[in-house]
Order: sequence, then C-alpha cells, then structure tokens
Amino acid sequence: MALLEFNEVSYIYPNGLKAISNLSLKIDRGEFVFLIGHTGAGKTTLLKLIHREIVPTEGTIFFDNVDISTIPWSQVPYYRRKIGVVFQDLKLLNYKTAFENVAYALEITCLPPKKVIWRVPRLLKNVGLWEKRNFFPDELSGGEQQRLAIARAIANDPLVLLADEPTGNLDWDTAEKIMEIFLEINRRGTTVIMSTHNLELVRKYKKRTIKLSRGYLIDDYIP
Amino acid sequence: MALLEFNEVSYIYPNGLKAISNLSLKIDRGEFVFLIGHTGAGKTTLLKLIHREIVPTEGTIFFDNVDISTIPWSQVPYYRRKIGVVFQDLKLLNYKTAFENVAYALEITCLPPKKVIWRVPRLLKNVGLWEKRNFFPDELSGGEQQRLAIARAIANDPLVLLADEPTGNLDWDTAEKIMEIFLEINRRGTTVIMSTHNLELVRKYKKRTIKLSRGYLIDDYIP
Amino acid sequence: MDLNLDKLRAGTYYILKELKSNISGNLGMALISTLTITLAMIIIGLFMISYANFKRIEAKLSSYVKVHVYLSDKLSQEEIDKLIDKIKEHPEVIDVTFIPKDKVFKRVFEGLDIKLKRKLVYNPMPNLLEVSISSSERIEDVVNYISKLKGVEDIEYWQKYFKALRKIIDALKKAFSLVTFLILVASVFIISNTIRLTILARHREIRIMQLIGAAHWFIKTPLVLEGMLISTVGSLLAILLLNLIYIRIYKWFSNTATLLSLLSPSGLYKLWITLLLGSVVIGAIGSYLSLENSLRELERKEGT
Amino acid sequence: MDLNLDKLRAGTYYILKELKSNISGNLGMALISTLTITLAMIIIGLFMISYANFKRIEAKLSSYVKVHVYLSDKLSQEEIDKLIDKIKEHPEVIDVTFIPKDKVFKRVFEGLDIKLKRKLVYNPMPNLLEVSISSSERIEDVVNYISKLKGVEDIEYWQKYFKALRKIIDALKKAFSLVTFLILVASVFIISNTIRLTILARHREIRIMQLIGAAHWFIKTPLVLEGMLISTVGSLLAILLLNLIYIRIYKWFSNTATLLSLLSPSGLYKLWITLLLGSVVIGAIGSYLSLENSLRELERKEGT
Ligand SMILES: Nc1ncnc2c1ncn2[C@@H]1O[C@H](COP(=O)(O)OP(=O)(O)OP(=O)(O)O)[C@@H](O)[C@H]1O
Ligand SMILES: Nc1ncnc2c1ncn2[C@@H]1O[C@H](COP(=O)(O)OP(=O)(O)OP(=O)(O)O)[C@@H](O)[C@H]1O
Ligand SMILES: [Mg+2]
Ligand SMILES: [Mg+2]
Repeated sequence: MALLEFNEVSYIYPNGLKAISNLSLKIDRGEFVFLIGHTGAGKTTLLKLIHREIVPTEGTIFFDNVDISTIPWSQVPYYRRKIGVVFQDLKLLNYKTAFENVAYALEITCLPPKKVIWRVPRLLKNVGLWEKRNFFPDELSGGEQQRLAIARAIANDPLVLLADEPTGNLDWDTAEKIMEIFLEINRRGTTVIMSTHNLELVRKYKKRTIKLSRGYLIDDYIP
Repeated sequence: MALLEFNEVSYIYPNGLKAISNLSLKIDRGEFVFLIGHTGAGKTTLLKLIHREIVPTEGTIFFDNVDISTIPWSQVPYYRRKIGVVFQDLKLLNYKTAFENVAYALEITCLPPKKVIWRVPRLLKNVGLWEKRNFFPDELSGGEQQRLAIARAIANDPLVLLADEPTGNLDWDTAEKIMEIFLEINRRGTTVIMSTHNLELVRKYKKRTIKLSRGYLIDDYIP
Repeated sequence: MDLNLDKLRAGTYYILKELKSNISGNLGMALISTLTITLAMIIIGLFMISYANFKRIEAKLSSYVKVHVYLSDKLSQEEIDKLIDKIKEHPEVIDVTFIPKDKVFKRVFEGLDIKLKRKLVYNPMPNLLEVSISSSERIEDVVNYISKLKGVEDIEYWQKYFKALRKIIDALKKAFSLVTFLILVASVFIISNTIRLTILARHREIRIMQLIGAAHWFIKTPLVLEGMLISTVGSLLAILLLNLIYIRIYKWFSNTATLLSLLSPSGLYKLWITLLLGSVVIGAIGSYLSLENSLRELERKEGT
Repeated sequence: MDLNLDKLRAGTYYILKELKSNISGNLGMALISTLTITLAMIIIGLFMISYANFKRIEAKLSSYVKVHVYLSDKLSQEEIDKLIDKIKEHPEVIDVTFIPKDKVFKRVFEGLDIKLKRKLVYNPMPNLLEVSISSSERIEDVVNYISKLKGVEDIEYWQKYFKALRKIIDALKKAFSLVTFLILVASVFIISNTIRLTILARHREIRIMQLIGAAHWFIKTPLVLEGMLISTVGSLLAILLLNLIYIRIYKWFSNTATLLSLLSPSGLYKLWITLLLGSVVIGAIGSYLSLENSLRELERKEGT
C-alpha cells in the first residue's frame, strides 16, 4: 500500500478559491518527489493538505491507510510529528534563538534534555548554522533563516518531509548542499516531497516530478 | 556625480557581527545592478544601509551628495520615499488586502484618492494580481505575495529600486516577467539594485554585477 | 497652496480610513480593550458618584448642627438680649433662638419620650438659647467662643454625645478621599496600559510603515485616534451602565430611606461629561506616550 | 514505565523553560500586564479592607444598642424579676439590668450633662430595665416583643432618635456592598482581559507551535502558568503596596480617632492570602479560557 494516497481531492479556500481540483495521487514510502508548477498553482495547498493544516473539501487523503480527515483534534499534533515541514514562509519562532528553534521541535516530543543537547548541534552543523546558534531569527540572513527551518524540519527524523521551496533564498552551492541532506535522509527511509521553482535542481537530480497547474495535476513523471 | 557613493563603509550588527567590511562603491543614476554572493554575504545588509534602515558603523554613504547618516530622524521617511524596496521577507501589512497594501504606499504621500484608485489597478495588473486584489497577504501564495511586494515597491515611481531576492519564490516565466518590469522602470530612469541567487538571470540580462563575500566587495563587473 | 489643501484633505481621509482598517483588523483586541476601559471607567464612576453623594449626606448632617446654651438664672432679659447679640457676632453663627425654662423642661422629657404623668413642684431647668451654626466642623470654635461669654452656665451640643461618631465620619471621609484618589490613579493607569498593550501588539506593522516611508504623524495619528476612540466608546458604555445602575439605586433608596435623598440621576450629567472628557484625554495621552516609546525604540535600533 | 517517567520529567522541564523564555521574550508586555493587574488588585484590596473595617465599625456601633424599658410603679419586686426572665427569653437579648428610679433620675440629667444644682421635691422617674441586645438590626423585633409584656409602661431606645441616621447607615451599607461587588467583578474582568490581550498578541507563535506538532497541553501549560505568574506577581506587588498604605492609614487613624480602632495591619493576613489565591485562580482561568478560545478559533480555520 502507498504511504500517501489522494482520492479525487478538491480544496476550496473559505474565500471561494478552488486551489486543488479533483486530484488523485499515490506516493510510496521512501520516494523522493519534486512538486513543480507556476506560482499559485496549488503546491503549498497540496502540502498543507498532507500536513492536515487544512482538510479536503471533497475526496479523501489516506496516510498509512488512515483517512487523515478523521483524526480527532486532540490527536492531530501526534500525526503532525510524523511529518517534518519546511514552510514557505519559514514560520520560525521569533523569541527563540536558532538553537532553541531546533530544540523546540525535539522538546515537544518530551525527548530527554540530554538527547536534545546532543542532537541539536549535529543538526545545526549540518546546515552550517552552528556559529549562529545564539542568533534570533531576525538576526539571520534570509538564507540562514531558511536553513534553520530545514534543520528544524528534519530534527525529529520524520516519516515524511514536506519542503516548500526550501532553496528559494539559497545560492546554488548552498542549495546543492541542502539537496544532499535531503537525499541522505531520503536514503535512510524518509519520504521527501519538495516543491520548487528551481528547474535546474529538478533536472539535475532526476527524481519523480509532479506538476500542478491551476490546481490540476497535469504531469507526473520520472525522468 | 554618482547617485550613490559608499566610502569605506563598515557595518557591525549590535551582536558584534561584522556584516559589511570597508566597502567603497559608486552607483550612477539610471544604472541596473545585480548584487550577488553566497547566503550571509551581506547583500541584505548593504541594501538596508542604502535604505537607512541602519547607519554605517564606519564610513559614509552619500545619496545625491547628501551623507544619509546626517538626515534627521523626522526627515528619514521622506528620504525613504525616494527608494522603493522589495524586502526579502516581504513585510506586507497583514491587515490590509493586496489592493490596500499597494494603495498604502501611495497614501503616505498624500496623493489624492482619485489618483490612488487610478494607479493601483495598473500596478496590480502589471504583476498579475488584479483578480486577487481583495485577498489578504496570508491568502496569497508565496509567489503572489512576492509580486505584491514588488507592486508596492514600484508604486511611487521611486528614484531607486532596491529588490532583495525578488524572484526567490517565482517560477522562471514569472521571474522573467518581473525582470521585464524592472528593466522597463530602469529605462524610465529608476536606478535598480537587485540582489539575487539566480545566476541564470544574471547571465541572461548581462548587467553590472557586484559580488559580495563575507562582507567584502570581491567583484564588480559588466559582462 | 491649492495643492497643499488637497494634500491635507487626502491626508485626513487616509487617516480616517486607516483608523477604520486598524479597528476592523484588530477587532478582538479592540473589543477586549474597550471592555477593560469600560470596567475601569465604571470603577471610577462608582467612586465619583459615591463621593458626590457622600459630600451631600455630610452636608445634610452638618445642617442639623445646633448648640444649646444654658443660661444663668441671674441674667435679666436685657442681659440676655446683649448675650444673643454677642453670640450672633461669631461668623459661623446663623441664628439664635431664646427658649424659656418652661419650654425647656417640656422639651427635655418630650425629647426623651418618657411619658411623664406626674407633675414637678418646680422647674429645675435653666433658660436656653438655641444657636444654629453653619457647619459642624467649626463647632468647637463656636463653643469655645460662647463659653467665655458672661452668664453662660453650660453648653450642650448634639455632637458632643457623638464625638466618636463625628470622628468616625471625619476619618471615613479622609480615608474615602484617599481611596478615591488611589483608585482614580489606578484606573487611569489601567486604561493607558490597556492601550499600550494594543500598540505593543502592533510593533511589526508600525515598523513596516516606517520602512515604507510613512511620516511619523501619518503612523501616529490613526493610532492615537484609535486609542481615543476605544476609550471614548469604553467610557460611553460605562456611563450607560452606571446610569442604569444609579437609577436603580436611586429608586430603591427613595423607597427605603426617605430622609436620605441622593443626587437625582439627572443631576449627574456634569459627572458624565467629566468622565467622557477624562477618558478621551487619557486615551490620547496613553496612546501617544506608548507610540512615542515604540517609535523611539525602533529609532534606537536604527542606530541613529 | 521508566520511559514515561523520563518523559514526564522532560516535559515538566521543557514547560518551565518555555515559561521562562515566554516571559523574557515578551518582557514589555509581561511588565505592563503585571502592572495592570497590580492596579486592579489594589482596587480590590482597598475595597476589601474598607469592607472589613466598615463591618467592624458597624458591629461596634451595634454593640451600643440598649433598650430602656420603663416599668409601671405598680409592679412588685417579684413581678419585676419575672418580667426580667421573660425578656431574657428573647434570643436577641443578651443581658438585662435593673435600674431603680433614683438612679434613673440622676442618669437622665447627668446624661444630658446639665449641671443640676437644684433639688427636686420628688422623683418623677419610673424604674428602668436596661436591655442589651445583640444587634441593632433586630431591635424592632425586641421592642415589639417587650412592649407586649405586662407591667411595661414605656420603651425607649437610642436608635429611635437616630432612625434617620440608622437608615442612612443601612442604605450606605447596602450601596457599599453593591459597589464592592461591582468593582470586584470589574477587576476580575480587567485581570482576565489583560491576560487575554497578552495571549492574543501571541497568536502567530501559538499557530506555529500547533503546526510543528506540539500537543495542546504542551502549548497551553506554559501560557497558563505565565498568566498565573503574572497575576501572582501583580497581586504580590499590590499586597505590598496595600500593606504600606494601610499601615500609614492605621497609624494616622490611631492618632486622630482613638475611639475608632481599625483592624490591625497584622490582622489582615487572611485578606492577603485570599487576594493572592484569588489572583492565581483568576490568572489561571483567564489564560485558560482565552487559550481555549484561541486554539478553537485556529481549529475552526483548519476546517475540522
Ligand atoms: N489562505 C488562503 N485563502 C484563500 N486563497 C488562498 C489561500 N492560500 C492560497 N490561496 C490561493 O490558492 C491558490 C494556490 O495557492 P498555493 O499557495 O497553493 O500556490 P503555490 O503553488 O504554493 O504558489 P507559489 O509557488 O507562489 O508558492 C493561489 O491562487 C492562492 O491565491
Ligand atoms: N539583525 C541582525 N543582527 C545580527 N546579525 C545579523 C542581522 N542580520 C543579519 N545578520 C548577519 O549578518 C550577515 C549578513 O547578513 P545579510 O542578511 O546581509 O546576508 P545576505 O547576503 O542577505 O544573505 P541571504 O542571501 O541569505 O539573504 C549574516 O551572517 C547574518 O547572520
Ligand atoms: Mg507556495
Ligand atoms: Mg538577504
């Protein structure tokens, strides 16, 4: 069975805009998927649906054979922990330092402090932010903030990683380094779904690519 | 005389980090300049200095032969109006719709309401957001938000346009459209300084390119 | 010139528009802070009403003040008349009435309400002067003055038996004034703090406006107006509620305590106007100061 | 099991850490809201102190309540004793003292403080029973009861002459209770509103925590604790200030009005404890409710 299964999913925002139209899709455990499409195509909306930030207006989404719309409110946080997310707008906690932002993702699982202190430095070093560990998000450059969001997203060794435009503020070299990190955790079993506008990355890494246009799935191929 | 002149400018952030080191630079009226460099190189800091969001720790910046550090606090807003900025983190006003965000940039100059109502639609259509005019920023996709920030930045026909990574969330086609807009206002006399990680754009448009690395100006060439 | 007038008109229009969008964009906060201000205003209002009525009751009680001067039997009518004139010379004395000893006797026992069926062989009572004075506070003065006059055998005054009570009332009055003052100060701070909180919560927006190039007055004016509007609406609500409460209390008082008339509800309009103006001023000052604070803090960050 | 205990310990640690970082991250807001709560608590405290002292003064005044029962001359000593026993049967009656007519005569004139140098041929006064009753409020009851007994010629009571005053005091008492209640409610709302404002201002952060997968309790607990801490610190400050103020008032009262003893400052510790506990509870409830609100609103947005 697929890890993630969309069955004729549509989503209409409260203001009436139909962002996802009749979308069916299967993603297996351990896949690496690029999500592309013009701006406003519905990439972020699709990721929000998987993360259960929103629930489908029509259709169903199965995660590990569970219809995620049926997860009760109190269980949603536990579902979300299985999924690491790099939000397009980063969503860093402004009152916490870089270190604390990453640590927070571990703390919510009540991981013992020792393990947190052991794991966070590795994560920050991975994205090249160890020297900036005591900086607050608004003291970081745009690219540094993005890397911090990435470190946080992968902190929990999630089952699925949703990365929404994770290289938008990164130069090519840094973007490649980040891609290496994603490929590495993908090799270790994490399913990665990454939205991007950087077609060069898509071309270079040759992974399954899903293309959206105005909410419709118009292409799904492995180069 | 150059429009903008940096004389051995250094900037140290309050936390002690030296983001700009001993930078001298001249930019003439009507130039189009790409600002490149790895993440954390100091591009945003350089733009902040021009915009007088921060003032140099050492050295002086002349704008139109005026040392901008000496502009009194009460006059700073009027100075800033000469400069349109696309902030890297967009800085949209969340409680205003797309229309109102653009209109606000005109309203602060006390432009008569009629002219505002006449000009805003043109700006929104320019960036392809006219249908989304009544959406609030958090109802827009990442790319749409970025285009909104661009519309706002050029609303006032600024003397200088500072665009900090304005295409980071845009697909190639949309990025090219935005570049066309920038080139158009540049032709009409606006000096444009645009930081970017998208080297393909830099390669394609063949404009003066300034490269920063760890706060130092390491390259300044016209291809 | 024509252009400047246009700008002024446009600026005014934009500021009002901004005010509207500020409030609708932060409706939850606006409502909560309005409610808080209503409550603080109710507290102030209750105190001011209480104070006004307290003063009134106090004045009423004072108007009952009379001093009884018992005269020596040796005085002739002429001497008594002279004495009355002398007493009248004291500035606090309003009126002096002569009461002959027969009436005094009757009064004492009637006053005590003891049915006295038996007759006395002779009247043990002296002649009496009843002296009305203008205020209970200066009574000791008057008593002192009179007691030094010739022919005065003894002085009695109502208050004497209630010196304790009088002291209680005086002490209460002072404590009450103090408490009123403290509560007034506290409420004013609560109101300006509430407005401060709503402005603190908008730091980000204010910073963005500054960066886009909005002039200080363009940023400040709508926010100050908002602070004023919030506190005006808050105090209007408070005045409405207070009026309803007061009318109830007033009615219920006039039923149970006929002797004690409160200020009539319609007589409070001056108080309401004071409250309203006060709150507008507090709102303006509170928001202006916290804005100055915010803007200056942002300025500091700028390194200028 | 061992693992769960570890988790519990870690969770507790993180929540306290979060509490600390919340406060240091929002220091301005925390300070302003603490101050607001201090002020509201001062208002509550002033009222509770006033109320306690008012009650005390009231009780003191009531303790002076004595009813004078004038007896028919026809009663024998035996009949008088019987009458006394009957009066004592009334639950409100504390004590009955017999005063023979000679003493009554003396008292009436002494009580009125008229120097009576002349002698009376015979005593016109009746015998008297002085009845102490427990509360001035039930006096009419007692008087009614006694007046129906045989051998009672007349009843006189202090209050009678001050029925107006009594009514004023009663009315004041009720008005005071009402005002105290209103102010209490208002202050409680002010406190919980203030905490609401600080939580509203953190909407964005709360949303992010939810999206990262923080459990509801993990988000809520530090914020509820913060609300409790803010209102605890606020009320501790208030208690400190109130104590200082009260000691002043107390000292100054004991100088000026010796007859009127206020509650001693050390006797207020119960009040302080009540205030403290009250504020902790209000802080907890206020922040809990507004968090529930916020979380539910965000849930609604999620479309679930
Ligand atoms: N909260 C919202 N309410 C209403 N409409 C929304 C909301 N968020 C997004 N939209 C609209 O839904 C459409 C799809 O948005 P989405 O964010 O999924 O696009 P995207 O593919 O991520 O675009 P981008 O590449 O620019 O990030 C857009 O037209 C956008 O305007
Ligand atoms: N407010 C701040 N306080 C302290 N340090 C800062 C602050 N803003 C940026 N920095 C640091 O200054 C350096 C330069 O930052 P800047 O934002 O100018 O980089 P940038 O070239 O714009 O990078 P990017 O491409 O990632 O946006 C970085 O190392 C960053 O960590
Ligand atoms: Mg998107
Ligand atoms: Mg930058």
